[in-house]
Amino acid sequence: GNSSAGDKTGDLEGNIHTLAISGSTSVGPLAEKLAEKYEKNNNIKIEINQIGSSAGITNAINGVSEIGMSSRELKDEEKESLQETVIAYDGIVVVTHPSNKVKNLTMDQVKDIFTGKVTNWKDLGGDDLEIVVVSREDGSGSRDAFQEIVGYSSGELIKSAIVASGNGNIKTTVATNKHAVGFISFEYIDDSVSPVSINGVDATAENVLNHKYVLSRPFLFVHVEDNLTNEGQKFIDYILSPEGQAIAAESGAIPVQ
Amino acid sequence: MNTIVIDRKTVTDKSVNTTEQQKKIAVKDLNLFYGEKQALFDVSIDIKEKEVTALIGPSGCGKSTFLRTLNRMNDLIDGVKINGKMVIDGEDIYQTNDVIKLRTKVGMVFQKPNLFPMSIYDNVAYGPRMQGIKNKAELNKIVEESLRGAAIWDEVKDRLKSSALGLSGGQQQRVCIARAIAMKPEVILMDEPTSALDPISTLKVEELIASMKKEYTIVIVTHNMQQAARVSDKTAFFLNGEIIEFDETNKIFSMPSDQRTEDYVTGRFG
Amino acid sequence: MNTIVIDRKTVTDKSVNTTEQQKKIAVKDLNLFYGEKQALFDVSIDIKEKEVTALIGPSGCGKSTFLRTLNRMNDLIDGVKINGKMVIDGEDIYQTNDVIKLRTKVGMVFQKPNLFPMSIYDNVAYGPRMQGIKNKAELNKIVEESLRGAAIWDEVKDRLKSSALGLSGGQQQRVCIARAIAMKPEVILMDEPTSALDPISTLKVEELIASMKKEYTIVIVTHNMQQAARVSDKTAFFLNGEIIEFDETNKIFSMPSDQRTEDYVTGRFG
Amino acid sequence: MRKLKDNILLGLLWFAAFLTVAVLVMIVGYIFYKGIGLISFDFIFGDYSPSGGGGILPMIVTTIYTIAISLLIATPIGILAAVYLQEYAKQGRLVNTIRFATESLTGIPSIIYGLFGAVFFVTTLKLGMSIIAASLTLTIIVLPVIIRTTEESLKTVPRTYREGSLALGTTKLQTLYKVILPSAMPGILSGLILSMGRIIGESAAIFLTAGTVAAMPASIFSSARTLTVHSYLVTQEAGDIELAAAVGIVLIVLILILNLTATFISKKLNKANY
Amino acid sequence: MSSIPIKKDAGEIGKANKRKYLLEKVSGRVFLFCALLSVVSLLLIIGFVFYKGSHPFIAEGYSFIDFLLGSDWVPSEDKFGILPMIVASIYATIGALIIGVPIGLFTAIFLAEIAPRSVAKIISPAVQLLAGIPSVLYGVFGLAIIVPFLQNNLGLIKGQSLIAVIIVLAIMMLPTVVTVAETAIRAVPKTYREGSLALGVSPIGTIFKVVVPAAKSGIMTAIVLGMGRAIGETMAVILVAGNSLIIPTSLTDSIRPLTTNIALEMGYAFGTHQEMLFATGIVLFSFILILNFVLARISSKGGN
Ligand SMILES: Nc1ncnc2c1ncn2[C@@H]1O[C@H](COP(=O)(O)OP(=O)(O)OP(=O)(O)O)[C@@H](O)[C@H]1O
Ligand SMILES: Nc1ncnc2c1ncn2[C@@H]1O[C@H](COP(=O)(O)OP(=O)(O)OP(=O)(O)O)[C@@H](O)[C@H]1O
Ligand SMILES: [Mg+2]
Ligand SMILES: [Mg+2]
Repeated sequence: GNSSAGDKTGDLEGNIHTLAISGSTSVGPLAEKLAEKYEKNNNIKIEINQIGSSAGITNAINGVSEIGMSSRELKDEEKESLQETVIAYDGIVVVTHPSNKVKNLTMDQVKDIFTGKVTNWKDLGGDDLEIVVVSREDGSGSRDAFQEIVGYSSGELIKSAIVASGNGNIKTTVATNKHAVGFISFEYIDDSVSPVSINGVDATAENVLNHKYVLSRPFLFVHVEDNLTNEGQKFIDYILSPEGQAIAAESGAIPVQ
Repeated sequence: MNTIVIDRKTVTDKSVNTTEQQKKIAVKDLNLFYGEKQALFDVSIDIKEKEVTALIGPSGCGKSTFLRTLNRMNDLIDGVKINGKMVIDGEDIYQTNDVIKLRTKVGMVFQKPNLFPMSIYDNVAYGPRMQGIKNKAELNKIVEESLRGAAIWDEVKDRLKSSALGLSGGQQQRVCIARAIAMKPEVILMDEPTSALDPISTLKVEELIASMKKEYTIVIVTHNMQQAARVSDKTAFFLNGEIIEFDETNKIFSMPSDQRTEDYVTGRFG
Repeated sequence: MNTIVIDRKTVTDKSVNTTEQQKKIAVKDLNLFYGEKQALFDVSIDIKEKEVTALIGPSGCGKSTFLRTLNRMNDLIDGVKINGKMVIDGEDIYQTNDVIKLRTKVGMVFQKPNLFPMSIYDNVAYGPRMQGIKNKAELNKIVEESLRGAAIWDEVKDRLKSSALGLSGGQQQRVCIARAIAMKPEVILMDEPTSALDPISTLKVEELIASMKKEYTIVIVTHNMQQAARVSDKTAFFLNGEIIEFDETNKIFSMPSDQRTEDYVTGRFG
Repeated sequence: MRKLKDNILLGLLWFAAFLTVAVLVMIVGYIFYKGIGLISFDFIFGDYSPSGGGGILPMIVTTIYTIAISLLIATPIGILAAVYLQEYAKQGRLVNTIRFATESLTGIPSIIYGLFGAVFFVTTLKLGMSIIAASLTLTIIVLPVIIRTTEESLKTVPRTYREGSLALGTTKLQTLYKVILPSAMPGILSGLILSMGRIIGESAAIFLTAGTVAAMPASIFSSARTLTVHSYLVTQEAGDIELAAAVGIVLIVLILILNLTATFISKKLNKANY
Repeated sequence: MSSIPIKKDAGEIGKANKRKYLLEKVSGRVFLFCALLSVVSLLLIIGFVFYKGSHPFIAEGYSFIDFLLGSDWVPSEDKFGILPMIVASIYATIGALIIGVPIGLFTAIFLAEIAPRSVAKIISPAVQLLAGIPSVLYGVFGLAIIVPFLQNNLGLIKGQSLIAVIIVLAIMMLPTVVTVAETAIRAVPKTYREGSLALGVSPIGTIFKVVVPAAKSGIMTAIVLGMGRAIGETMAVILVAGNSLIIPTSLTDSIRPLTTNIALEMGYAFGTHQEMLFATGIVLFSFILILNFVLARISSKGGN
């Protein structure tokens, strides 16, 4: 059981095996970095396509890709045909405009903000500014994880919330609006936005690992049992090895152990 | 712009005596260049009010070019240079900037009927409407009068609202004339208006020209010598951008003073 | 209307052998409909080889329509229905499917010169090339012969490679004729070929027609009665889609047998 | 009164043109301002690195591949389809319906085309995620544009050309490619340039069918990433606007080159006619 | 077929012509085939969208009316109502048309009729250049320039709004509208212009009363293609729309048009959720059909 895309390019490339991976745009950059290192020492070509979690899962199921990447939990139907491997965790940070004075929030406050119970920063110790909530799209792994941990449902999200696709867009949106608050992955944090600590705990990898910081979600590799080749298995093994996990940590993700 | 009251009636009754007729158009030493190429050479001509002046001459001699200088249609062509004097009603038309007024006063009918893709009514009402006339009754009146004036009313009165492009060539040409008349111009320029028409339509248009003479000053370009003979009072013979001879029509056709004119009108030319 | 001298040398030395000439085209009871509207009614006419046949009649009477049935150009128009018989060289042209052969044999010149936006050379060489002739020398020969045949060679020989659209109307029309001749047709149809031309160009085209008679069978539609008189051997008078009279040209113009013909040719019509 | 109205309208015309040009200048200016700092030899020809975003040569190559293949397929089909609709088919209900459907499809968001391509070309036809699958999808996207613009320019070719040619005993086909198509060329060309723009600007339809592999494509059956997809990805996930703009600069230069080439070719074609 | 006597030699001609007729027939078929190919590919897409999109209503018992008129869209809680998006799409499209079409047409008129040749020769290709700039970059431009601009100048708490969408879409329509309309206007015969000018009508009057109406068909195509671009656009809109699930009541509300809803969630959608996004596609397609139909009506009304 080899993938069709893999077969095709494999033939044209000679004997080098091509490993086709596709899926989440959040997992993609990490996977690309891992693949870059792995290809250097192994006779293999890894194709990574960042096309979204669902498309990647579909590709894995129907054999277009050997491995799918997902940043959301698998649905029950999907679990029937797929095996999943957590390759790393992704920390989620609540961010605001750098000028915002609010640097710490309790989990309840976060919930109140996103469900619209609190609508002005002055109620949270900030300036007298209306709050503009920025969320990811429904179905996104970050959003699912964030909502589950904070404790509200999609239906409760304030209706006027801006919905942005992708970490990059949330970051750009928050960075250009002093009213805004949103949440993004650890790895995308930079000076343009201001991270908020939750219950006084800073968003760092250590704090996630020692369970002090609870906002995180898994990065998944999924595959159909029969479709996974030895080469594919070896790549997964490499990722889970200390060397692979070190690369993950380097690029901003949180290692599995 | 004081719209339509370019009163014709007032001027009407003074056309009795040819000699006393006013100079309507006076052209003096007109030279015209298309880029480098000179197309008109020192053209001088006086055109009297309420006369029909025919312009004849072989192809490419500059008849159309000259006609188009009279309402400054040549302005539309890139690289045209004009010098000399062209005075209409005492005003040098190349000194004024009001081309619109000039063209309202000097109407034009083209060789190929060029009605717009609209109804017959809209074609004729087009000019007046653009002059700002909105009143329905007034427009109706103008359209009817103009179509009657162009001897086409009876043929089209029942289909005013249908497309003008459905008419025959001869009908279209007369609607073109109606369209020009609707502006109540004083001068009407016609560039081979019947060359696309059959003899009957031609006859109608010629009769029309004869009757229009009472009210308008008409300048007509024609290839048809018989036509020139039939409709015009004066005839100018053009050759290579020059006016060779300009005189009473019957003089031009019976005893021209220039050999070249004679050669041409008797068909011995070339 | 026929004020000025009509026929010069033409009608003189022609039809010596009128009776012996072959029937080139035989039309019998031809009816043509544009959709619901009938445009030709039971048209029957025999056209002899190497004669010039003129079609005259008022606008909209069906002259062009009839002409275009002769090379099946009406096929291009949606909704045209034709019945009756039209035989050329013994073959019913509406029975055969070889329209290409028909149109190669029956050339056509249109009212408005319709040269393609290519060089003069390419225009004339267009037809032969499409017939598959590629040989340069051969093409050169055809182009030169055709242009000579159309009496335009001397005027254009130095600018064969420049755009045909830069020529004057009369020149363009003669190149159109050359383009038709280049196909070596047997019949040439002309739909008011000189209506856009000045007298001198007209004269040239008419002379051309007279000389072409030796080799081609020519059918010409014209609005110009003098022209019909000058160039044609036979004349057919159309009215409302019917042929009213078809006879020797001088008979039609001097003593037509039908009153309507007389009214028309003397300009008393309408 | 009329004069005032004229002057107002004239003013509006100038204003509209000014606005258009201003928008053009602003957008291009913004892209250059943001991105020019990143442009370097290495940015284009260096090795691709997931972290830096440089080394975009593979994406340039992929972009050119997709344009070439899509246009190579869509141009003949689109032009010939337009020829059929305009010159051959009986004008009526059916043709109008086709026209209507074609027009309506120009408004379907490209993500839907992308999903269709992913199901049909990638999976059903087993082309895999590949340049060819993306190009076929793009072909469908630009077909309506090519068909409509070609039809419009065919309409403007004078009837007299057709008659003149047919009367010489030429076939419809000969008339078509010797006389009609050459005269319609300028209009067809501007349609092609618009289509090219649409292809270049497309992202959603491409990443679902060609994927996002950031490596030099080995063949048209390889999965690969176009410049636009690249700029999409870096905006979407990393929010790296400088990088996206730098890619934009490369795109603009590429479009310029392609447009100039197209104009040049059309001039050549026109010359051949004289 | 080599020598000049194309004449007489009937047999040879017959053969040669046979080839031509064959070619003629074959090419006719080829053209038909191309037309059909286009139609088939279009039908495939429509079929695909309908097949996927109708499934929930046919097989899973969802109500289409609730889908259309519901105002809650929470896929994870099985709520699929797209009324806010329909309203948003209508507003955004009409708004973009109102701004983009006049500017585009006026620019086209300017380029074809007013601008000196040398100027038009620079601007026209430059405008075509705009057509090739990826929509993501328009989105980025919108997000980085237009959104903050609106936010600061209108005193809003967020610039992601209906008006931002309208502006971005209007800009994106421009190249198509300008290019196609300009070509159409240039094709209007000179005789119309002359006829009008000779009546003493001003050049501007001539342009608006004669030239533009005569170019109607091409201008309609320009509008339809431009509109298609506006409706079908997603990537730029996602960035500036805000994508909030509210029924917009003012220009400054953030909106989620149908298209962005599809593009936004397709990446994560699964099962019924995904099918509902296709159903959104059906609604969108119907929406376009209606708009085109209305436009065709308007244009044939303005016809005579
Ligand atoms: N737009 C132009 N650019 C350059 N030359 C021109 C232009 N229009 C006319 N000419 C030239 O000017 C000369 C006079 O042309 P004009 O059209 O006035 O002739 P005409 O007497 O009206 O001829 P015809 O009887 O054929 O209409 C011709 O040599 C013609 O080639
Ligand atoms: N394509 C068409 N569809 C419908 N009717 C037509 C069409 N072409 C011509 N007719 C009609 O058929 C009749 C004959 O037209 P035809 O063009 O043959 O006249 P004609 O004798 O050539 O006139 P003219 O001297 O004006 O050229 C006219 O009544 C005309 O309106
Ligand atoms: Mg002239
Ligand atoms: Mg006719």
